[in-house]
Amino acid sequence: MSKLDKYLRTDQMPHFACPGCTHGTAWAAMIRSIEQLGLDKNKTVMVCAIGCAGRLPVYLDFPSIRTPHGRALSYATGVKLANPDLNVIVFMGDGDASAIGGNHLIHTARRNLDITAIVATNEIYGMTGGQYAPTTEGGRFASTAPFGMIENQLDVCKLVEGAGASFVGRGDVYHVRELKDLIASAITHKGFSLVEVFTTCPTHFGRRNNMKKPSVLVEHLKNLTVSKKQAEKMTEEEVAGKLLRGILLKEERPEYVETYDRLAGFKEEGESV
Amino acid sequence: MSKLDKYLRTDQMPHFACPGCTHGTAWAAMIRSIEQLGLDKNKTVMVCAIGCAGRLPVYLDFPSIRTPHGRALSYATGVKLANPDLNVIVFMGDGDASAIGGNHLIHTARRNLDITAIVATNEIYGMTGGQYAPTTEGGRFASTAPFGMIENQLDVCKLVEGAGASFVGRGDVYHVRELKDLIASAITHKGFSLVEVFTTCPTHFGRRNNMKKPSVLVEHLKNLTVSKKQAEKMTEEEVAGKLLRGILLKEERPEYVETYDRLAGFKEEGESV
Amino acid sequence: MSLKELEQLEVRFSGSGGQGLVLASIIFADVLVAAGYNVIQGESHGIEARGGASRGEIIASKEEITDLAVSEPDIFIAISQKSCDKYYQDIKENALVIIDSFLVTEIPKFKSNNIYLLPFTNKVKEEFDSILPTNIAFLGAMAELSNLVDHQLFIEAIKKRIPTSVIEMNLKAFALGVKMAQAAAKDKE
Amino acid sequence: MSLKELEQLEVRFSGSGGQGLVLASIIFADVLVAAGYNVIQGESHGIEARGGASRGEIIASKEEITDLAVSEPDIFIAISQKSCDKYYQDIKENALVIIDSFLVTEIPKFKSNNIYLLPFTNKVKEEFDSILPTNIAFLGAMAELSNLVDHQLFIEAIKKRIPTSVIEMNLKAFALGVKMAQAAAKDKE
Amino acid sequence: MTKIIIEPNWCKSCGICVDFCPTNVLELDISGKLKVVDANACISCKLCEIRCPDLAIEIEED
Amino acid sequence: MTKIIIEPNWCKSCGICVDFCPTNVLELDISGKLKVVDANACISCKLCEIRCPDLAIEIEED
Amino acid sequence: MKDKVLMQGNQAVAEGALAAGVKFCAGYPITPSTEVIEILAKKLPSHGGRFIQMEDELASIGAIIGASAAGKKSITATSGPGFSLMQENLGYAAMVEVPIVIYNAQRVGPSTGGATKPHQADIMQTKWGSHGDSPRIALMPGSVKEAYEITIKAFNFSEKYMVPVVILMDELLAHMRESVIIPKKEELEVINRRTDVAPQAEYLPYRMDETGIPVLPPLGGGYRYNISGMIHGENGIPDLSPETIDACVRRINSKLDKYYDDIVIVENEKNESAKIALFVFGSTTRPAKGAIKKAKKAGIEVELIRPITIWPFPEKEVREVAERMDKIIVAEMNLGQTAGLVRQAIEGKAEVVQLNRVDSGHISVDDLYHKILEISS
Amino acid sequence: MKDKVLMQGNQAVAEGALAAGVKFCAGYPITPSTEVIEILAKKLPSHGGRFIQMEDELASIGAIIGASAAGKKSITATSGPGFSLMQENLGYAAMVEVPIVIYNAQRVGPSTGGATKPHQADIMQTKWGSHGDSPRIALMPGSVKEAYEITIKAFNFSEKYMVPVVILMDELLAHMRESVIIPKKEELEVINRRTDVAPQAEYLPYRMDETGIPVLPPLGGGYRYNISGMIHGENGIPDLSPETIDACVRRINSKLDKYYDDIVIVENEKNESAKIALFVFGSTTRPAKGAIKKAKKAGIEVELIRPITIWPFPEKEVREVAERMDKIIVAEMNLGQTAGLVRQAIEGKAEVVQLNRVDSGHISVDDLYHKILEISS
Ligand SMILES: Cc1ncc(C[n+]2csc(CCOP(=O)(O)OP(=O)(O)O)c2C)c(N)n1
Ligand SMILES: Cc1ncc(C[n+]2csc(CCOP(=O)(O)OP(=O)(O)O)c2C)c(N)n1
Ligand code: SF4
Ligand code: SF4
Ligand code: SF4
Ligand code: SF4
Ligand code: SF4
Ligand code: SF4
Ligand SMILES: [Mg+2]
Ligand SMILES: [Mg+2]
Repeated sequence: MSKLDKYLRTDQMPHFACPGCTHGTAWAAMIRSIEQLGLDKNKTVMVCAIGCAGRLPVYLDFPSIRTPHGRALSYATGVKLANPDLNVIVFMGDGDASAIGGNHLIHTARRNLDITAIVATNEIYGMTGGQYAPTTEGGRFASTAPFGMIENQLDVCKLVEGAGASFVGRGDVYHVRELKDLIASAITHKGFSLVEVFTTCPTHFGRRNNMKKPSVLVEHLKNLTVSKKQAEKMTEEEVAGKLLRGILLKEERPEYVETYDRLAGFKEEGESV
Repeated sequence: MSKLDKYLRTDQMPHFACPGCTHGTAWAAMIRSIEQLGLDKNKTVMVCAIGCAGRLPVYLDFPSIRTPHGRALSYATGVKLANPDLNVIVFMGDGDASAIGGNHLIHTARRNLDITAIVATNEIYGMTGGQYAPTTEGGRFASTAPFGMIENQLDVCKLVEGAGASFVGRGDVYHVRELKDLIASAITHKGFSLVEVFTTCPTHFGRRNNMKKPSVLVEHLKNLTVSKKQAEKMTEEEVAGKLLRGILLKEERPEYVETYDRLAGFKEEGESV
Repeated sequence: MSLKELEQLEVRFSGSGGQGLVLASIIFADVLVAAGYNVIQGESHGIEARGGASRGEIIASKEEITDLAVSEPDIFIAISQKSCDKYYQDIKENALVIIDSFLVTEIPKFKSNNIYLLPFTNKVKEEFDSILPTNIAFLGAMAELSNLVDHQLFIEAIKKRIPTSVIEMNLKAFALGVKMAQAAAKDKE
Repeated sequence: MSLKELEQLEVRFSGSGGQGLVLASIIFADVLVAAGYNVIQGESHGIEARGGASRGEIIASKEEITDLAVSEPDIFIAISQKSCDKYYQDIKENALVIIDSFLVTEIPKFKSNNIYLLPFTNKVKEEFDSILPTNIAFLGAMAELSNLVDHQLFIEAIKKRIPTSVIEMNLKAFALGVKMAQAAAKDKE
Repeated sequence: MTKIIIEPNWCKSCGICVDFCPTNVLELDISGKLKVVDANACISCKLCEIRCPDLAIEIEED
Repeated sequence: MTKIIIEPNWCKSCGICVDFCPTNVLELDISGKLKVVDANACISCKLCEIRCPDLAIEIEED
Repeated sequence: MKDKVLMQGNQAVAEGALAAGVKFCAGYPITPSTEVIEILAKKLPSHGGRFIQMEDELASIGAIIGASAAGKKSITATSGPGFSLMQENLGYAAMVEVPIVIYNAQRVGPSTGGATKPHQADIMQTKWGSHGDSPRIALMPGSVKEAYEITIKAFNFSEKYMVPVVILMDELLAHMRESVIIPKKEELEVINRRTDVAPQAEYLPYRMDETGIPVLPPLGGGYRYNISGMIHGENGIPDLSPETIDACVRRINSKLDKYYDDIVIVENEKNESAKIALFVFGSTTRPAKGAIKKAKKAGIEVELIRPITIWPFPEKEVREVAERMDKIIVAEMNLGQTAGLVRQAIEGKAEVVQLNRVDSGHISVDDLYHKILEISS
Repeated sequence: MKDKVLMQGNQAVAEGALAAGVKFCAGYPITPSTEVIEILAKKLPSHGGRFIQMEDELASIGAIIGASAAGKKSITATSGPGFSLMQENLGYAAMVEVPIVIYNAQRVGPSTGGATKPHQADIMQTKWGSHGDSPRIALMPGSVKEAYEITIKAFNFSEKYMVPVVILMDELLAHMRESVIIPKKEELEVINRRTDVAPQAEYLPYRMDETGIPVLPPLGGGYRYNISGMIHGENGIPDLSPETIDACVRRINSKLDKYYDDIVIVENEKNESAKIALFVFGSTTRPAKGAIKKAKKAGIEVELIRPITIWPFPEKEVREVAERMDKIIVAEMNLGQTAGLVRQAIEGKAEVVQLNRVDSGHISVDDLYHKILEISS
C-alpha cells in the first residue's frame, strides 16, 4: 500500500533492490513529480535498460520497455519519433547511461529530442557486483579498482552540456524535495532534459568504501553537492571539489521533431497538402 | 617525389582522395609536424579507421593499423597500454570520430590517455557518398538531409572538453601553417590531445552546397573560424557564429598510464619488487 | 551410517543473500579439500541479485564425482525461513539438519530426525554485538556435529578466507558454534 | 547484322568516376525500357571511391535475360584512356565503338572496324565552356550511330534524369553529339 | 495528529528513516522490524516518507 | 631563385594552388595540366606547397 | 498495361517498404545499402513517416525497435559491418516479439572487406549472429522486381508473426537496375499486426491464444505493459523460474515451425527426368535459369530449387528434391554456408556438389553450366 | 605431491591466462564472467601486465586487438550480450590475423535472458556471429581443472595460428568451485607467436611461407607495415582485385583445415561393443560419465564422444563414431545447435537423438541415463 499505489505494479512490490539502496528514493521522487504534473499514465512511456537503476521501472504501472544495456535512449528516440505526443522518460544507471550508453546520451542531447533522461549516479556498477563506473570518484575502491579508482571521474552534466543539451540538472537523494521539483522542471522542458541524481549503493560502493550503513552513505551525499544558489554565495575554495546542484543549464533550443516536421514537411497519411 | 618522401609509402602514391579533397592538406600538415618534432618513425603508430580521412594513413610509412569504422581510439588504447613508449596518433573523419566512435572519443578523453586524436571535420560522410554528419551545419544539404540539416550541429571541441580532455585545439586547412604547429603542440602534450581540423569535401559537401570548386570551399573555411587571439579583440557580435581556432584548452592532468603504473604497482615481469 | 563412510557426501547451506552462507560453504569445501576429498561446490541465487533465497552446495567424494548438483543433502543448513521452506524437502532420511531457530520459527516437517535447532543469530549478536559471524558459528556447530574432519582444518580454512581484521571474532564465533553444538548434542543424549 | 536484330544487346560505357558515364548508361537503359526491352543495368567502380576506371553496362533483350554482366559488348564507349585500355578487349567483332579522341590518344587494336573517334570533350568544352555534358553528347552520337531507337525517346529520358537547371544545355549537347556522328558517318561512306 | 503508516512487507529495515528522523520517532528492533516508538514526537516533516527507498512509510495528516 | 617542382603523377588538377597563389604563378591548361606560367613572380610563400592536398607541388629555395 | 520503369535494387526495397506502409526508418550509411535510407529520408515525411540518421547501427536498430513498439512499421538498412553491430538488438527484437525489418545488402567480407563488391556470406550470421536461440525469418529476392515484392512480404511476415525479418540481398542486386512493372496498390496484400486485445484489466502481453503469437498494442496507445529482454512470463515481467525459462525460449522459437508452410517460399519446378538439381539463390537465380536452359540444349536435365525464404531453412523442400536426385549443386558466393545446411537437411540422400565463388565475381551461366557438365559426365 | 586447491571456474580462466603469459586484459563487467576481469585487474600489474575497464564491449575487444597488435598476449571476458557486441571486431581480428582470446561464460539467452543461469546456446554464434566467412577456434572445457589448461591452450593456438580463440564455458562451470591440482610452470607448454621475419626492406606482413600463417612482429617494434580489415594483399594494403579477394578469403579460412589435426581435441574412448554414442560437452561431461557408468551397470554399452574443440567442428571424429553406431544422443543446453552440426557431419550414417534442456537446469546423470534407456529399448 502507498499513496502512490496507482502508479505502481503493486503485485510486483516490494521491489528487488537491496535494503537501503536509494535508487528507490530517486525513483519515488520521479513518481511524485509525475503525480504533481498530473501526466497521463497511458501516455507516459518509461524506457529503461539493464542495471539496478534500470530495473526499478518494472514496478511502475506505465507502458514500459526495458532495452539491452546501454540502449535506452536509442529506443526512446524511436518511441518519440513514432509518436511525439507521448511523454518519454528514460531512467538509467550511471554505467548504463554514460559508459556503454554514452554515445546515445550525447547524440540524443545534441538533437534536443523532447525526452527526459534521469541518470542515477551511484558511482558503481551495482547489478554486476561493484565494478567502477566512469563516474566513480578518484581513489574509491571497486572490484575492478582494487588499487583505488585510477581513471578521471566523468561529470555527466558537463558531458551532456558539451554535447549540446538544452536542459541539465543535478540532484541527490539527500536533497530529495529539491529533486522532485527538478525532475518536474525537466519533464516540462521542451527538448532534451537530463537530470543526474546522486544515489547510493550500500551493498557494493558502501561496503568497499567504509560506508556500509545506508544512512551514512546518504549523509555523505549531503556534503558532496552544493546548490547553485548557495555556491554563488561561497568562496571558490569552499565550492572546490563540490558538485553543483539544481538546474545547471536551461535554454530554449529547436526541438528535433518540431524542426523535422516543419522542414521535412511531415504530414500524416491522408492529410491534404 | 616529395620532400616528405621518407614519411610516405611512395609506391602507393598518388593517394586515392578526390581532386581538391583537403583531407590531404590536413594529413600533410600532420606529417610536417611529425617531421618538425623528429619523431621516430618506428615508434610512431598510426591508428585509423574507415572513411576517406581514415584511409589516408595507408600512404604513410609508419606502423599502422586501420580498425573497423569508429573503433580507432579503442584500438589505440590497447596499443598504448601494451607499449606506453610509443607515440600513438589517431587520424579520424568526423563521422568516424564523433558519430559511431563518439563513445570511445569521450572516454579516451576522460581517461587522459597519452594519445593524439586528429579529427578531420568535413561536415559530411565522404566515403559513403555524402550523408550528413553530427558536425554538419544546420541547413546544409546532404543525401540524407534532402530538406537541409535538421539536427543541431555537434561541436567536437566542446564535447571532448565536457568529457574531461586536457588538450583541445581547432584548426583548418586554410590556416594551414597554424595547423602544423597546433598538431605539434598536441603531440607533445602529455595526456590526451584532440585537434579538430576543418577540411573540405568538394565531391559531396561542395557539390550539394553550391561550393563545388575546391578553392571556394577552402576559402569558405577562412571565414568559418577565428583565432582565439583575434577573437579576444573582437566584439561579441563579430565572434558570433564563428568557431574558435587555436589551442582552446590545455591543462596538466594526471595521465592514465602514469597513474596506473604508480597506483597499481605495475612492474615488468622479472623486475624485482 | 556415519557421514565418513558415505561414498559421496552432499551438503547444502541455504539462507538469504548477505548472510554469508555461500562463504561458509566455500570454507567447508576448503576443509574437505584439505581432508583429501574431491570436491565440487556451487551456488545459486534467485532472480533477485540480493535478498532472495540462495544456497551453497557441496559434493565431496574420494572417488571421481559425476554429479553437478546436490540432489539429496546429507547435511542441510538453513539460516532463514524462506530458504528453509524452499530447500528442506529433498534431504536424505538421516540427514544432519542445523537450523537457526531464531530466524526460522516455523519448522517444516523434515524427513530426518537428526535435527538441531539453535539460536545462532541471537547468540552471536549477544556475544559480538554483530550478526556478521553467524555463518562461522554455523560452521563450528557443523564441525562438531558432522564429526568428519578435524576442527583444526576448519580453523585454517577460516583464516585463509576471512579478512585479517575480523579473524579473531570469527574464530571465536566458530568456538561458540562448537560449544552450542556440544551442549545440544549432550541434551539429545 | 544490325543491332536491332540481336537477340540480346550488350552495351558498355566506360570512363573515369565523375565523367557521368554511369548516368549516361542509366539514361540509355531508360530509353531501352521505353522502347519495350527487358533491361538490366549495372555499374562497377575500382577500389578508389572516385577517379579510377569505372563502367556502366546494359543488357537488353525482348526475351527473359539470364545474364548478369556484359561479356561481349555490342556497343562500347570509352571516355578516358584508362577505361579504354582496361575494357576494350572483349568487345564483339562488329561492335560499335565510340571513343573520345581528345582524351583517348593511344587507340588500342580493336577487334571491330566499326569505330568512331570523335573529340567530344573538346567540342563540348568549346561549345558550352564546360565539359559537364560530354556524357550526353556521347549519347547523341550513340543514338545516331546505333540506329536502334527513335531519338525522341532519348530526349524524354534525358529530361527525366537531368536537373531542370541544366536540361537545355544537355539537350544541345545531345544534338551536338548527333551532328558529330552524322558528319563522321558521312566521312566513312 | 499525524498517522505514521508502515508497510511491513515493503520495509527492508534499512534504517534510513530511523537515522534521519529529526525527533527519533522510529526504531529498528533486534530482529530488524521497524517500530514507531514515539509517535507524539513526530513533526510531520515527512523526511522518512520521501527518503524511504521502498515506499514503505507514509505520514498522513488530517 | 626559387624552383617550383611539380609531381605530375600526383597532381590532381584541383586548382587549389592556382587559386591561392598570391602572384598568379600557376595555371591549369585546358586539359587540366598544372603549369608554371610566371616563375619569376614567385615570392616563395609556399602557400601552394602547404595547401596542396596531394603533396604534388614544392618550392625549393637556394 | 502498367508502365515499366527502370529501378535499382535498393530503390525497390525502399519503394516496397513504402508500399508496405513503413512509417519509420532509422539508419546509418553503409555501402552498398545507403540508397535505401537516402530514398526514405526523402520520401517518408510525405508518407506520414519519419526518418532519422542515428549515430551508429546499434542506435539505428534500437530506434526502429522503439518505434515499432510504439506501433509504427519500421525498417533499417545496412551491410555486413553494420549488421554485425546490430546482433544484440536483433536478438532482443526476436525475444520481445516486436516486429522489425532489416535490409542487409551483402558485400565482400569478412570485416571491412570490400564495400563495393558482392558476397553472399552473411547467411549463417542472419540466423546465428546473436547469442542464444532466437527466431528470425530471412528472405532472398532473386531480382529487382522480387526485391519490391519481397520487401512487402517481409513486413507482412514481421507483423503477422511478430518476429524480425531480414531481407538478404547482395551488392550486385542492390546496385543493379532493372525494368520492372510496379503492381497497383490494390493488388498488394498488406498485413498489419493484430491489436484486438482484452481490456487492460485482463490483458497480459505474452498470454497466448491459439495462434501462439502475442498481441502487443502500441506502447503509449492505452495499454500499460512491460516489454523486457529478460526471460519473462505472460505478464512481461522478468521471471527466472525454470518453467518460465523453458516456456519462453521454446515458444518464441516454435512460432516459425508452426507456420513453416506459410513462411517458407521456394521456387521449384519439378523435373521428373532430372538427376541433377541446382540449388541457388539471390542474384544467382538468373544465371541458374540460363544454365539450365543451356544444359537442356546439351541434353542434360537439371531441376532448379531456389529458396526465397532462407530462414527458416527449407529443409522439407530440399529433402524432397534430394530424394529424387543423384546430385545437388549448391552454388553460392561464400565458402559453403548453405551447402552445409543442405547437407544437414538431406542426410546423405544425394551428393552435395559445391560451387563457391568468393572473388566477388558473380556466378555466371557458364560457371554453372560447366559444373553441370563436369558432374554429369 | 602438489597441493590441491579449491578453485572457481572463472578463477581458473584468469589463472590459466596468467600462466600463459597474458599481459593485457580489457573488459566490461557482465555476469557470469566478471570474476575473470576482477582477478586480472588485481593480478596483472604484478605480472608485468595492465588491465583496463573499457566503456563497453566494443571498446574492450578493440583494446585487446590493439594491444595484441602491439605484441602483448591479450584477453577479454564476457557473456552473451557482450559477446554479441563483439562480433564485428571478432571478425576483424580473424581477418587481420591478430591473436586474441575471448572468454564467454554462457548464460540463459536470448537477449538479456537470465544472467545468473547457464545455457550453452552461443555455439553457433561463436563461429557465425560475424559477417562474412572467417575462421575461429573455440574450446569447451569440461571441468574447472580443464578450464585452467584449456585457457593456456587457447593462448597457444591463438599465437600459433594467428587466429582468435574463444573459450566457451557456461555459468555452471564459471561459478562452480572444484578441487584442482595446478601444474607447475615447468610442466606447461607456452607458445609465443613467431617474430622471425626478414629485414624491413624485404618484409611483407601477409607474404606466406610454407606454414601459411603470417608473421606479424609487434606494431611499434621496429617494423612498419599496415594492418587492415579491408581485403589486402601481401603488403597489407587494401586491394579489391578479384584475385586478391579470392586469395585473402580462402587463405585465412583454410588455415584451420591445414592444422585440423593439431587443433581438434576430442575425448573419445572407443567402445567396440557400443551401438549408442553420447555426444556431450562442457559441464555435461561429468554427468555423461556418470550416466555411461550407470548404463554399463544396467548392461548397456555407451561410447562417449566429447569435443573439447568445438570449432573447427570435429567432423572427422564424429563421422568415424557414427559409422560404428546406430544412434548418437546429442545432449545440450540449447535447442539443438550441435545436433545440427552432427547431422551435417554424419550425413545419415547414424540416427541423431536430441536431448535438449533450456530451462537452465543442467543435464543430469539421470536425464542422460533415461534417454539411453529410452532409445535402447
Ligand atoms: C551488453 C551488456 N554488457 C554488460 C551487461 C552487464 N551489466 C548489467 S547492468 C550493468 C551495469 C550496471 O551499472 P549501472 O548502469 O551503473 O546501474 P546500477 O546497477 O549501478 O544501478 C552491466 C555492466 C549487460 N547486461 N549487457
Ligand atoms: C560499422 C560500419 N558502419 C558504416 C560503415 C560505412 N562507412 C564507411 S566510412 C563512413 C563514414 C565516413 O565519414 P567520415 O568518418 O566523416 O569520413 P570522411 O569519409 O568524411 O572522411 C561510413 C558510414 C562502415 N564501414 N562500418
Ligand atoms: S547492488 Fe547497489 S545499486 Fe543494486 S540494488 Fe543493491 S544497493 Fe542498489
Ligand atoms: S569523397 Fe569527399 S572526403 Fe572523400 S576523398 Fe572525395 S572529397 Fe575527400
Ligand atoms: S527507510 Fe523505508 S525501508 Fe528503510 S527502514 Fe525506513 S521504512 Fe523501512
Ligand atoms: S515525519 Fe519526520 S518526524 Fe515524523 S516520523 Fe517521519 S521523519 Fe520523523
Ligand atoms: S593543389 Fe596540388 S593537386 Fe591541386 S592543382 Fe595544385 S599541385 Fe595539383
Ligand atoms: S610559393 Fe607562393 S608565390 Fe610561389 S607559386 Fe607557390 S603560392 Fe605562388
Ligand atoms: Mg551505477
Ligand atoms: Mg567526414
